[in-house]
Amino acid sequence: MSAEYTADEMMSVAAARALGDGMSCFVGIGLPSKAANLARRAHAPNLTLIYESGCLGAKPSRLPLSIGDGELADTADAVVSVPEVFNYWLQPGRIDVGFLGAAQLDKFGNINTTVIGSDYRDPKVRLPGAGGAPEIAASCGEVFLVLRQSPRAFVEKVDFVTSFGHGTGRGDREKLGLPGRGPTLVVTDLGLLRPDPETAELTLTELHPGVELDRAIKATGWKLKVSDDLKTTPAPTEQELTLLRDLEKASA
Amino acid sequence: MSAEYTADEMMSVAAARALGDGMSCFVGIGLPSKAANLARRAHAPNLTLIYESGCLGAKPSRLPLSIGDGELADTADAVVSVPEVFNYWLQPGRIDVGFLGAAQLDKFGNINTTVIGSDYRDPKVRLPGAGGAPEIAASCGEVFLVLRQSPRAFVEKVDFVTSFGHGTGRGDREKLGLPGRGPTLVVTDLGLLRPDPETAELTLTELHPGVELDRAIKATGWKLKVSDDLKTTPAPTEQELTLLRDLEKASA
Amino acid sequence: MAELLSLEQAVARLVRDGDTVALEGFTHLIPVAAGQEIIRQRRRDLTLVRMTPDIVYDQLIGAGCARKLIFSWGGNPGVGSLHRFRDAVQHDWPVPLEIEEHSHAGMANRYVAGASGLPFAVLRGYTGTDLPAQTDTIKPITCPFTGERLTAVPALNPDVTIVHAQRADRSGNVQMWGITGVQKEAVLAAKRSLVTVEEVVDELEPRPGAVVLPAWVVTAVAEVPGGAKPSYAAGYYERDNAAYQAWDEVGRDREEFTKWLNDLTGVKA
Amino acid sequence: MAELLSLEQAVARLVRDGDTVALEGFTHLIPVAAGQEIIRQRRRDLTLVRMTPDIVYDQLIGAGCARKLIFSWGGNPGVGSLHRFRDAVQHDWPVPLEIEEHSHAGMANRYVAGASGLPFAVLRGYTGTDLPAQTDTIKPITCPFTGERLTAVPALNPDVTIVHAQRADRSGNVQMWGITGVQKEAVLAAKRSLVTVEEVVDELEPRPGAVVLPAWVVTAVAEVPGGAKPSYAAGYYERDNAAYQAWDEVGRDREEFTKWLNDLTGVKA
Repeated sequence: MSAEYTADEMMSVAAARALGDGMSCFVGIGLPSKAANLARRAHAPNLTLIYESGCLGAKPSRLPLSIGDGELADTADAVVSVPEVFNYWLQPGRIDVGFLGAAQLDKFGNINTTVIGSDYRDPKVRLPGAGGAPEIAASCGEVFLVLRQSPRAFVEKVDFVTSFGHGTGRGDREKLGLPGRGPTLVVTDLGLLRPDPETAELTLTELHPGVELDRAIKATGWKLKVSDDLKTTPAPTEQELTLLRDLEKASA
Repeated sequence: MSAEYTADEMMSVAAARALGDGMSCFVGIGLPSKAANLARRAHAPNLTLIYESGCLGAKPSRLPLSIGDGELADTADAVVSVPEVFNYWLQPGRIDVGFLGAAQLDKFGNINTTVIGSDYRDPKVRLPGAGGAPEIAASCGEVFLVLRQSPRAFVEKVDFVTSFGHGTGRGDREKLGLPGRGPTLVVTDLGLLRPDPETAELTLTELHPGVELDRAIKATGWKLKVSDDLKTTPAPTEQELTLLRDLEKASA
Repeated sequence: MAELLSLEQAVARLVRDGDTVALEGFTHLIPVAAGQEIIRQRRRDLTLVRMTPDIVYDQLIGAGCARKLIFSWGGNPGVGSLHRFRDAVQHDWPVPLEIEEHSHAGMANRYVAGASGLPFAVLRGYTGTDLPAQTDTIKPITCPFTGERLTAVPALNPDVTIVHAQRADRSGNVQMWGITGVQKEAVLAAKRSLVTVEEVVDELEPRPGAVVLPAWVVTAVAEVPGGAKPSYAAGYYERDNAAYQAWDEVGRDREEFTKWLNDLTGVKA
Repeated sequence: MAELLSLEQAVARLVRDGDTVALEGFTHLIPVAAGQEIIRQRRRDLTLVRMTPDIVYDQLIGAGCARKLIFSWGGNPGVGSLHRFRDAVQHDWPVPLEIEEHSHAGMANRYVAGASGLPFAVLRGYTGTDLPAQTDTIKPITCPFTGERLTAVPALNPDVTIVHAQRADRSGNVQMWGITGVQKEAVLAAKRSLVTVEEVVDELEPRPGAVVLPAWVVTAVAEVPGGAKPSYAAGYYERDNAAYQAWDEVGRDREEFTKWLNDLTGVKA
């Protein structure tokens, strides 16, 4: 029997599990950073974390509050300039996984963090913008996304393509000459989605324990495809929960 | 009455005098480095020396043996990478003077350090090559050259333009869009040459004390023009000689 | 050689109405005091440049100093949106704000080109995104050797760049360490530059990870202890996270913001 | 992750006949021992790359390891010419040597492009010189924003880069300091890389001016104390100027050189 846990905790644990030991990971702030740091503590001590502030191999003892937290610099193997981190480290495709959040995501894994609304010049909501994401999504070996699932966030088509996922389907990345494989996994508070091998449409492959399929369908703004082989995510172990909560406590 | 001195000492002293206090100077190794370091000791304590090995503001206590001498790094304000020294520091035209030597120099101040002989693929003599000189000659505010005068070194037309001086005459630099003013002074063991204001042809403007004009003419491989207002270089002062000899002694 | 000035003098001399001004800092060492001095001196029609405009840019925008923002990520880091920025973009308050939007990789390379004396930089960027359709300063370029298509962005050469550093010596040589972002490039790319520092010292002791800007590429240095607060200065003070949280409340409301602004500028309500 | 190997193993595994090999170092930290191991293992048809080929390149060329040299300045620093290099260029001895000649600025930018995953780099370079007429890898490029003409050079991506550093830890993280030249770029540009180090230590203590290459971008590390001699390794030993002088005599004469080579490779004359 496992301990009690929240949907957000399940999300962080599931996201952390996706990161294998020895990988290098370009880490976005917020949920991706939490998951990546949990992974490093739980099962991937040799996970190399790279932050866009220039910190290579950061080993923070608490969750960084921002992408440029001093803790990242103090614990890094090397701190390089921001131009260097993008040009020498991200761009050549050295990094295995880009781990990103998103404000809006569509069924082909395209990401919007720019504007809500159809008119860029007169948006309904102005979001922060691209940051490092377009090139992270382009150049990393693959991309993992982590965000809470809701019809507002999971839309048929994003209002603005800030970062390219799979475009309008399988093959678009190759046509554009994008080196990385793009989004291969989306971790939410309800389950996991992966691009269909043939169409690249995001498909529900796992539900978290206790989540009804119908809830995941309703939380998706497109007609969600469900894998024939739908599985249930293993619940967080006590060890995972302890590590996650310790990490959050150390960061409060 | 001044002390005795050699022609080489006169050359170094005359070259050093050309560098004003507060200037920044991109320093070639050998004679230019000796002159620049003498200037910093003699009359230009705030002369900023930049070496292509990445040493900015080097203040060596002895003459560096090479462009990458450890003494340069140890005494520099900052040591940067070689790409940075060329891209961030030289290329934008931040540096007042480029101080170079040459194997072969022609009457328009073009420099050859590549091959002697007319066939690049089958040279009479293979020289070391360009190094940093082409871009130093292009981007510094002006260029000073220092080399011993002889008909072999001072030729009508260089066999190979490694670094562009004034091309075929005044106006060529502007046509090519070269930002710096190019060679404005050539210091030799016999005297000083400067480009004619109208034609840019190198013209003898000063003779060192005791040097016969005829000797300078014979040591030049083209029909040397002589300034109507030919002057005599002031002999090295005792202070200059002492500083120069101390510097050489400290470097032996 | 850098001149040592007070912050007030330095901003008065270096920042002019209509200038393109970059106040750079990547979470760490943000030149907040200098930004607020620009507000106090009521500069107008600035084109503000920064990769990560945060609360001091929200303040500059809310105070009506800017007519344009060139940026790649605008937010209150760890908190949420910049409400004054949003209000300017969405409702032209207090004045319209034109935007020129890039990615971090694009902005970083624009500064690199600026620092390098080149008119443009080349990167693998923006591919497949909607940014090039909205931003004129993103163009394709073809490799003359392989024929491959890449992206070009033009150099950024601000009229003034302002950064904050830990130390300078009395000659104006500047030393910063920790996360130093794109500050060196932003200073080298600018026509004029101001560095505010925690302290002026007799000698800059070499330190691991230190970046040194020689005095001859810095226009002015101003000693402004705490000049990066509420951001942090490694070796001096920590980030004041509560202040970032608190800004959300102030920035969210025009009236609250106006009160804050009047306090800053000494105007009585 | 970098593997810790002996120099012999590392060269045997990483350097293959016909490879493009860069042994970089800018006066300081020149990987001389690794170059001589390549001679001992009798590699052939190498394309050697280096900004400043010096005596170890003279040795590699004289030993017949190279069919091509890509470079910007070839000399015995502070002494004079490289006689084996000259003999190969001028008289095809012991084998013909093709050359591809650049300036330092061009070479440095070629490594930068290689390290950045770009096919080319842009610079203000070579203008008015005779180099573009002799070197195919220098081409004009036009700024898409200003129309200005600049110069493009293609990326350098060696099959193997070899550099020498002061230290590595047991995981293969590498630390070097002092003049570090273009070594980081040369390693990042390469498909495989070998770093010889003065010593392997338990922990890399942060140091002023240190450049760190994380283990995950280094293929192999070999502990080779003195591996940069007769060049110097800051913190370990000084440059042996007499050895550079002495090389002039050895390199000047085919017979003298052949004796030296037989000594190195253990062949009896």
